[in-house]
Amino acid sequence: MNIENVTISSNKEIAMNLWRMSMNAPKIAAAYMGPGQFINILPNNNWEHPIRRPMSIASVNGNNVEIIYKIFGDITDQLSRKNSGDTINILGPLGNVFTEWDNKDVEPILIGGGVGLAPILNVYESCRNPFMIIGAKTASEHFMKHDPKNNIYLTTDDGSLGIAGNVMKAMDEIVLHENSIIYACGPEPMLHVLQKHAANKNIRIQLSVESYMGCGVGLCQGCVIERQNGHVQEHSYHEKYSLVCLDGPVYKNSEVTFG
Amino acid sequence: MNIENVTISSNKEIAMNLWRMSMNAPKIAAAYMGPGQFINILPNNNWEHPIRRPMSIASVNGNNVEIIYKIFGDITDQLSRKNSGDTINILGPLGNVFTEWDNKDVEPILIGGGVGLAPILNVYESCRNPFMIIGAKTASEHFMKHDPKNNIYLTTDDGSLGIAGNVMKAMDEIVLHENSIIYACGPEPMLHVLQKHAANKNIRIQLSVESYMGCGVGLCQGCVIERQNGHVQEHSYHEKYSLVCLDGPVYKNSEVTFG
Amino acid sequence: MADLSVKISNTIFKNPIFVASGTFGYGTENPELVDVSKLGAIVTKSITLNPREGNPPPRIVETHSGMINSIGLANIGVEKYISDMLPVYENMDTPIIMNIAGSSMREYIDVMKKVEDVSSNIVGYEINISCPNVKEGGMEFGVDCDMTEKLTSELRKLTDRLLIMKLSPNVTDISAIAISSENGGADAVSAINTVVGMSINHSSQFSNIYTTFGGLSGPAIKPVGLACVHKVYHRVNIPIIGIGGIVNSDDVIEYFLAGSCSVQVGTANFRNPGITEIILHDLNNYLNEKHIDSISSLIGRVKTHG
Amino acid sequence: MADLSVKISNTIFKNPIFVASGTFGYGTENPELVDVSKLGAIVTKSITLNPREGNPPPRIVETHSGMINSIGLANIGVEKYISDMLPVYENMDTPIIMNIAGSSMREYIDVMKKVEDVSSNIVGYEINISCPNVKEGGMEFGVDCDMTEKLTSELRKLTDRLLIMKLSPNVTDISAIAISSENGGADAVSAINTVVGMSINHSSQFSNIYTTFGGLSGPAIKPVGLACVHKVYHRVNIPIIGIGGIVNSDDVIEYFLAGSCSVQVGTANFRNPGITEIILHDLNNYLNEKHIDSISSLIGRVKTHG
Ligand SMILES: Cc1cc2nc3c(=O)[nH]c(=O)nc-3n(C[C@H](O)[C@H](O)[C@H](O)COP(=O)(O)OP(=O)(O)OC[C@H]3O[C@@H](n4cnc5c(N)ncnc54)[C@H](O)[C@@H]3O)c2cc1C
Ligand SMILES: Cc1cc2nc3c(=O)[nH]c(=O)nc-3n(C[C@H](O)[C@H](O)[C@H](O)COP(=O)(O)OP(=O)(O)OC[C@H]3O[C@@H](n4cnc5c(N)ncnc54)[C@H](O)[C@@H]3O)c2cc1C
Ligand SMILES: Cc1cc2nc3c(=O)[nH]c(=O)nc-3n(C[C@H](O)[C@H](O)[C@H](O)COP(=O)(O)O)c2cc1C
Ligand SMILES: Cc1cc2nc3c(=O)[nH]c(=O)nc-3n(C[C@H](O)[C@H](O)[C@H](O)COP(=O)(O)O)c2cc1C
Ligand code: FES
Ligand code: FES
Repeated sequence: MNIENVTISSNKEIAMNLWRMSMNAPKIAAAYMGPGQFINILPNNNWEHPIRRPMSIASVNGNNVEIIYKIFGDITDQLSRKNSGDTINILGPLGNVFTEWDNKDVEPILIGGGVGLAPILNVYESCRNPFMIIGAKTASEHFMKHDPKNNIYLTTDDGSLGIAGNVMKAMDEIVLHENSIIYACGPEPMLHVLQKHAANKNIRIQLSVESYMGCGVGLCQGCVIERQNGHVQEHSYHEKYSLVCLDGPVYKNSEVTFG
Repeated sequence: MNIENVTISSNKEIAMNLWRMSMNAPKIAAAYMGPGQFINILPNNNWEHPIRRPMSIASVNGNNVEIIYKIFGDITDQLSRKNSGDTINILGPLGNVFTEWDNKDVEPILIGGGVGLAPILNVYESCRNPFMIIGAKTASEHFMKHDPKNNIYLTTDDGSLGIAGNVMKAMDEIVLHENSIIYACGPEPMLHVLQKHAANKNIRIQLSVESYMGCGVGLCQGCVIERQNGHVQEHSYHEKYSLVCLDGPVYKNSEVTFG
Repeated sequence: MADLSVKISNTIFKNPIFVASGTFGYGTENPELVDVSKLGAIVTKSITLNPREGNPPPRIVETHSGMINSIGLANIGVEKYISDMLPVYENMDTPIIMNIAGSSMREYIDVMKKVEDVSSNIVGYEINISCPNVKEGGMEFGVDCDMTEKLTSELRKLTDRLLIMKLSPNVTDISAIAISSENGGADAVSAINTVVGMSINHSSQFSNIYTTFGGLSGPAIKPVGLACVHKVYHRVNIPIIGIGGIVNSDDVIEYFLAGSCSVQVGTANFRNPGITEIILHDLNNYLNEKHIDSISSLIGRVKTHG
Repeated sequence: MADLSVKISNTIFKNPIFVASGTFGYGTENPELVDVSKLGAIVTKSITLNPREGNPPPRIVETHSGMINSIGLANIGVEKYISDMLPVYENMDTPIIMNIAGSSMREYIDVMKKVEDVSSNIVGYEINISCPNVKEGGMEFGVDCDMTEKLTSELRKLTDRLLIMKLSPNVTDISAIAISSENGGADAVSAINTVVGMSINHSSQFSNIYTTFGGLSGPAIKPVGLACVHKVYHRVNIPIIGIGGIVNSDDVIEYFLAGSCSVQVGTANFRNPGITEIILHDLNNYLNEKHIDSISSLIGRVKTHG
């Protein structure tokens, strides 16, 4: 885990409001353990926004670390105004990783919704020809080709590109085996539905979840998510809630509870 | 008085930490009434710094309004990072003006200390060959030539350029007449000394003063300076204190009290 | 078009965007920068019995996302308010709420009596019992339930106009003071006045404020204002006017959800005297886009967990 | 080299930069990011009698120059603190101050007794009577002079280690609580804990914090912390540990000038767990450049006007 002032090597809008930023981050790249991990970003020195912003690592190549982000508020807006050559401060790599996707027996099904696509793309680039479903509201939010022949399925809520509907619609096209593992990242309702779906079909699933993070390194206890085990004692610590920044962001099967 | 989003036409460092910025501000240029007036600057949309920053107008040419500023803290630092083409929001023109310098009988003596030089240069450019004294700590803070033949005197505290000492040292070189009027802007101690000097020599003086401003337009009552008249009633309003943003920033002779 | 009108007691305001006392002068200062006829109401600078020069400088300083002030209730005094301002207000469409401050029960009463004795179109009074910067700011009332109730009921006897008590956040239990105001007969409470703060120049080692302590305002205190409004909301039946760190229409919505029936914009006016017009415009769009028919339907509607 | 050491009662700390309770875990979390041996002291997360899971999410949200938290005193409980942490602290050079919270006098006493019964090298206790987020946070003590004095004196009987009462800013008169702490036998007070705040998502209309109200911290509250410290400074003779919005060495100087004899850094650790090392480095340079021999010479030395 390192804090690094990094130089931005490129920063481009790849779809509507969706940006890809590359930075030269040798220390963080060296410590990187795999898809699923994230960094915690500080784009400036002022204290209007005291807290860093977590962003999944979308790829690591040599010293180069990439993120894919969507403009939501102030900080992501500020990020989008950075030019190559500018520096930002990042802390990472943080969190755990997706597992087993590199196991030959496993057939990964990658599902990304909204900005959840960053860690999903990261797995994708390390796999040979996995199934991948990327969901968005409308065509302009997509930057890839709907390419079912190559196992890439895009969905749009408004039907303007690929399969009309949400990612579950695309699931219908995919035959699940006992070796299938779903890797998913996206909005909570999507993860919730997928979690139930996987349980029903009795296949494995790994979910990368989001939570509001104060520090990313286990200090603030802010980022908790409820665990789904039934063994919680009245007086316990860390049985009922898990720290997403340390124990996550990747959880397996029905480890955690949504909503 | 207008609020205007203006485009920066140039922004250059003219001496150590001293910058000159030009902006295209047609409405404010049109309403401009003369040297002494200032604008109130908002360089960004975030609320880390809720309050604008006042800056004297250094010149107006056509639609072009210029300021000269020194990097003190966050906002002046942010200003220095702006490029031509960027926009900022300004409010102005504000405050009153230096008077009588354009009267043929008057012999203006212009004195600027530190960042107080902006309004002084503004008068200078409208006068024919007046005396001008510019004080600074050291040579690197100056951007003009010490040129006594042309009535331009530079001083430095450390003697590294022009006359060694403060602006009062340069005053020795100038013969005062009853038609002389001193126009001064700079740090409070300098204004204080000059005010006393003018009173002793029985000549007129106009001082542009600074105060901490919350609004620049008479709403906050924050920017007061004490008046020097002895007629203050116990229960009065606005007799003891004057609002620098509305009544000033230019005060005559012994109108106001320092320290 | 969403309905922006709000009702306090029997008075209907065309919209809920008021300007806060002490941040908009007497309402007539900057006609070039703001069209005051668009405002829901103007709350004028605190008026005392005698004119006041206010505190020596430095009176204000910026802090992180906020500012501290210690103006010291500089004002023209009630006589001049009556002679110079009331006639001007006769010709204005904007409802005027007169803010009154005092150092004793007597002073509040005397000021209000003088105004009640003349004819005017002001719609109500906001009673400042919460100015942290001067002895005369009423803070001894604002921290004491009994004195608040007594003051409120004495003033209630004097006027049929709106009577609004302005509450301080610098107390252990703001609800208790709100309840006392309600018991005393107030039509509404407004919250919050500034939070006690201090600022030091580390280099000169001087206090940045002449009176050492001053009042913190601006976006920094928005969470404090929201908390105070929401606490009071559950404890009184009279309307609450929300104040503290409001700079845009989202903030207004949040204050409504917390329990406000209208809001006052303070420090933001210093940045842009016309900011209330922008807020109003954005608020209208917001409600239309979200198909919210009436802003009043949002009052207190924050969704809590668990 | 400026002398950075500070003294609280009979204990000398090598420097005045402490980390605040609840913002640095148990002090052992991030060895890669911060060398804790450089710290003046570590104040550990509030410990209660039983372990606590804490409040449901959402627990934190950012605000203008600040954040609100409602962690709900999630902690490992005193037994585990004794079995797992105390042995670790034996091998650390950094002084450990244990922060204790409770919902009753009994609970505070039981926790302290258990720790006093075993041998350890912790240097003192900070008593949290000011957590705004849970019933068990001690706030009923922190707002009441008599209860504060009683609790302090009961705990005083149990220990010869440093006894520090941590004060809440959410009271009408913080000095009164400080005086009660002094009367009860506290060695020092620390101020401030968080300011009660609230945050709402205007779009979802949900409270951004599960418990609706939470504690505001960060640069936004620095003026409040400075004011509290300076008020208390004039009323008690015991040292004050300054807390609230400290992010750099200038802030430390300001807190000293206001009356602090040391400081705690809280929220800033979340941005950079190693920020205290930077602050310490800059503080040293600052003092050297200004030829200030000893940081303690600044305590309470703010220059006021008039
Ligand atoms: C583990 C993790 C990985 C993430 N990866 C990505 C990614 O790859 N690409 C991407 O675009 N976004 C990602 N996010 C979300 C990203 O952190 C938010 O979009 C970002 O914080 C928005 O900041 P803002 O200032 O632009 O918006 P704001 O206006 O501050 O906030 C908009 C929303 O962003 C979320 N948010 C704000 N601050 C935080 C915080 N400190 N921690 C968590 N959420 C916050 C909140 O839901 C908030 O309502 C990730 C979040 C987590 C927890
Ligand atoms: C009428 C007037 C004219 C001015 N003209 C010029 C000029 O031509 N060139 C120039 O460089 N500077 C000028 N100043 C000073 C200028 O306003 C400050 O340098 C600037 O505000 C510093 O802002 P900052 O954020 O960089 O520094 P900060 O770190 O915010 O402050 C540094 C110092 O600047 C002063 N300052 C900060 N905010 C304000 C404020 N709202 N009002 C007044 N002073 C403030 C304070 O003394 C403060 O200690 C003028 C000030 C006034 C009142
Ligand atoms: C410079 C200044 C002067 C103020 N004067 C008064 C006043 O005279 N009477 C009063 O009741 N409140 C006064 N206030 C408090 C405001 O009306 C308001 O309650 C407070 O500033 C919080 O709102 P804000 O955060 O939007 O500024 C003043 C505030 C400021 C900043
Ligand atoms: C996430 C979080 C958790 C905290 N937990 C505790 C706690 O357990 N006990 C306590 O006494 N104070 C706790 N505090 C308060 C801090 O110790 C400190 O008093 C407060 O945050 C103000 O300092 P700051 O502005 O530097 O953060 C907590 C603060 C935060 C932000
Ligand atoms: S984000 Fe702070 S503990 Fe996880
Ligand atoms: S700066 Fe606000 S009244 Fe002058």
